Amino acid sequence: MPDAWSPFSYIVTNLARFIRPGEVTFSGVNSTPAMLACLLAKRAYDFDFTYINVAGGVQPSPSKIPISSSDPVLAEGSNAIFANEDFYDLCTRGGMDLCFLGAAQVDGEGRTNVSAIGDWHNPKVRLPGGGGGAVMLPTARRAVTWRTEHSKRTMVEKLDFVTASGGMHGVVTPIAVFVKRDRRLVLQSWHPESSLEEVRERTGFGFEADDAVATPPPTEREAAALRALDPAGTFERDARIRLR
Amino acid sequence: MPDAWSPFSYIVTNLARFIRPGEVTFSGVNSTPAMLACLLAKRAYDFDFTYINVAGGVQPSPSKIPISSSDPVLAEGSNAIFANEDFYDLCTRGGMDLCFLGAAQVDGEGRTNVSAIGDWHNPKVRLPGGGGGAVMLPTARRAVTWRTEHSKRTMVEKLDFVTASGGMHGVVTPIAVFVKRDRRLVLQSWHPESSLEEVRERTGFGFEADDAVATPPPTEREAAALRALDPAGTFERDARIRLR
Amino acid sequence: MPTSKIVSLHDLAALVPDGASVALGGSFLHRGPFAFVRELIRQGRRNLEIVKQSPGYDIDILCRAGCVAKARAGIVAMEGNFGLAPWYRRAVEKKQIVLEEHACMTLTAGLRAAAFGVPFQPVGGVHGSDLAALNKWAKVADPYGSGEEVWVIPSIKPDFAVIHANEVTVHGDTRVYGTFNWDRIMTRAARKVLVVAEKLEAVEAFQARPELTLVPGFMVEAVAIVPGGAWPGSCWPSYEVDYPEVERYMDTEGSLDEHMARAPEIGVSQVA
Amino acid sequence: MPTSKIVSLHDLAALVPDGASVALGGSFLHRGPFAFVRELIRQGRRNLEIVKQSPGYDIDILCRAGCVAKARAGIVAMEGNFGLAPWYRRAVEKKQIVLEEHACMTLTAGLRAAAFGVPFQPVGGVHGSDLAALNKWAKVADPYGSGEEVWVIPSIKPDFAVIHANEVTVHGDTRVYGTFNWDRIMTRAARKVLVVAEKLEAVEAFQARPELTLVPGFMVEAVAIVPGGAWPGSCWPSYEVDYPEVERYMDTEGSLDEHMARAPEIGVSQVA
Repeated sequence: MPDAWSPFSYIVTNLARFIRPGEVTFSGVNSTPAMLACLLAKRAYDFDFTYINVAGGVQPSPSKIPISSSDPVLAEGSNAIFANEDFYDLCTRGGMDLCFLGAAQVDGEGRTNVSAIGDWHNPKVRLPGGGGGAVMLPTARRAVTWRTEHSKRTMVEKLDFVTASGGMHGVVTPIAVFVKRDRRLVLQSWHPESSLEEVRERTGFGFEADDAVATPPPTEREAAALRALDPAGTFERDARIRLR
Repeated sequence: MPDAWSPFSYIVTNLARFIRPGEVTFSGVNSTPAMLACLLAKRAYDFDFTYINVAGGVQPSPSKIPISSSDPVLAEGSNAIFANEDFYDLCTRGGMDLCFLGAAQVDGEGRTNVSAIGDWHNPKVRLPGGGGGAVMLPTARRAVTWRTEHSKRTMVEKLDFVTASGGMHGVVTPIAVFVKRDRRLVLQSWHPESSLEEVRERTGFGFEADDAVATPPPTEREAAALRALDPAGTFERDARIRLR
Repeated sequence: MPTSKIVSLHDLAALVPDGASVALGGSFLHRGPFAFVRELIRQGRRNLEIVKQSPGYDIDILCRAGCVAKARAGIVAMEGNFGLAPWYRRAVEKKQIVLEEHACMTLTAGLRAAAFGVPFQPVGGVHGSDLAALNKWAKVADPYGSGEEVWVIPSIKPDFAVIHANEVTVHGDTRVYGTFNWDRIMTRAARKVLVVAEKLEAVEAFQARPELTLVPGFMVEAVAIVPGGAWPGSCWPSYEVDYPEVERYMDTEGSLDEHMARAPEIGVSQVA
Repeated sequence: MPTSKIVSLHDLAALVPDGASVALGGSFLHRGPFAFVRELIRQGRRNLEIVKQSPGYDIDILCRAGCVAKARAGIVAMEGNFGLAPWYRRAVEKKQIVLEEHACMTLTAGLRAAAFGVPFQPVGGVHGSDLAALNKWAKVADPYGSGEEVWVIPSIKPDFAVIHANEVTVHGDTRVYGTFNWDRIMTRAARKVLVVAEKLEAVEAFQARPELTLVPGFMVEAVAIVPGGAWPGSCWPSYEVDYPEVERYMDTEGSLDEHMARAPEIGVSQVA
């Protein structure tokens, strides 16, 4: 039944809903949900947009959907190889409309930490590190991130380390979609099986929710597109995302 | 008779004699004598060197010798296209051993003017302009230039405008070969049909000449190589270089 | 996929308004967007700023037709055996145009600053050159204490980059064979990219070797297909410089109209 | 023409001394010079500085074998579904190695400074990131009065750039198919370039399409031909990631020797 969300489809589909007609949209390394969101949007929406990715692909037509979001197969069927220096320069000069970026911790201003849990110099957990964020988040026209866990450990009042500032335009978790308004994240919608109360309870930072509603269910085409991308449910299984 | 210089063969051959084994040597735009010198050295000398040029050629084997020293045929037979940004960066990071650069006026320190005759803002003659010099002359390990006219107008005490500083390692004219020693050009040799006196008389700047001798005649192989490059004497005619 | 970006040469040139800053691809007599430049003349464009490291025929004919207000250039000449560019030279000497004289690499540094989205770009060399004072360039000391000082060039962001290419797809993907000269950085620095191409190529051919694409179509505003459009210059490997025609162009007695009338874009029905 | 640059993998790795700074090509599990990295381990190299925007398997196995003193990196992970790089993570948390954490583009800016021959390189963004204070990066005000301030990254000049390529000529000319990731700027920034290639290709093939050459031979110190050398990662279009083997590698019970013994460079007679 297409009107039911799975935690996995909720994240991928709501990331896809940030994509706008005619824009240049980018997905990077270590970003399977963002990669799937871009490929889903190509199948589920009528409008055209320019999908570029970290594998150098420009409007690619990959013959398979890779486990790794930087797999060279993502440049298959591309008319060009638009490699790393090129897409970063495009972003810093203002030509990247929408950039999907990963995060470990997000704060109420949409700033991110991907460097370390605990003190950077004596980390409890050494995280992957800087990546695209510090340069892309402040320079992309819009940046959007996701967390597969929604908790006070991931959606925090204070970041252990500010890897990237500039502020996410949108954040998607298994139970909520946030968008930025006047430099703060506000709740746009919540998972219909969740609630405003639950989102508040599991979020470390305070946020406004005046206009928040239950997230509209996936459309037939969104559901069909995701099924086509993940027919065996492999990506959904591997992602191991739970509502609670 | 190979032991006789023409003003043309004198310039081309003595430019070629600055090329050293194993080095990276570059010829640029508007530089027919330098282009011919590099091609001559490939034919006349036993040692190998890396010839790169402004057409993106790397060790090219052009099927014809072009009138224009930036003609794309100069990349024919090349294993790579090493385009403008690449060879300039190679030079500024210290990887260019020998760089041939044109000049309109040269002073006693080997600085050059290619910008204007007279006041830059009210020029008697507006010259081609900056080109490679201002960046390549100070950064190439050695730079060498040539003038087809040797006079007090071209070999000057004071430049009308210092387009490029850093000092030429060598300068070749129809009657003389200069090399740099302690930041000054000194006479290395003079055209056997000229003389030290004539060189002094026709040079605007003072120079030392303690070790100067008559230029050794072209070798059989140098003469044969130039004949092979210019069988019909077209380049020699077009260059219109006179001893006096 | 996006709809076709192919337009007529007339419509391509019509995208450039009077007073625009235009970077031109190629070098001297090689692979310059010369048909495009002639079309600007036919359309009576005025007060253009021309940006190019090594212009020649293009800047000269534009000056001859009175289209230019300012040139930002490194080295200007006809090259070959033709020496200086006569009408450009006269325009500068008579102060009909403003010249911002660069070294090729300082102009490129300005384009890099624009392409990288930074206000200025350090460049090697320049030390001791009068060009620095002439252009009021700034020198910055290495904040990391090497004691080194480096010249920095302010961002140069042309309104348009116009290049002449060998092959394009209907989507504007662009290939250049042989050296691409400075075209890559021009297409990254400019606000909009316009392409004139010898040939429309199948998308499948580009997809079979995407590494050869110099400019992806999404960066390209519009394309005109003009076989021979680099005339009287060369377009490797299709054709060489037409030296007799360049000689006729240089003949100060000869008329510009006669030269323009011999251009290959005349009467050729263009793909549109 | 120059003599052959082809050497054995052993001799190629032997060019890198203890304590050298080494930039590694590719990204995560894709087209990394992994056979070369394993050979460094076999030769017991120590105190290496590893420079790479997105290392994974390479930095992890080098840390596992105790070869690393310092990492200068943007994002470090195994990627796919494997998450963090466990031995790298432990090495950092236990302070066995020094980490200089970058954004991928700040590391690239440092490499650009080295490639351009300037002491520092401005980079877009970084504003508001704690990485700036952490690395003591300097901010420079636009000397041209835009009021803009830009972060500048000091030059990063590795002793070696080591990349895994698809095809090389006997002279060291190098081709990469698909994305070249950061390999281009690495080969321009490093003092010496070493290449491991899948295949030796005829010079004539390169001459037929010189536009495809990423690194001209004169810039390359030496080359080893190692088919499958990017294993257990991918080398497009020849082979994909060997995920089962990466899983075996990740198994903390499994031994490094067993993994190393399964590598394709073992027992393969190499062109030399």
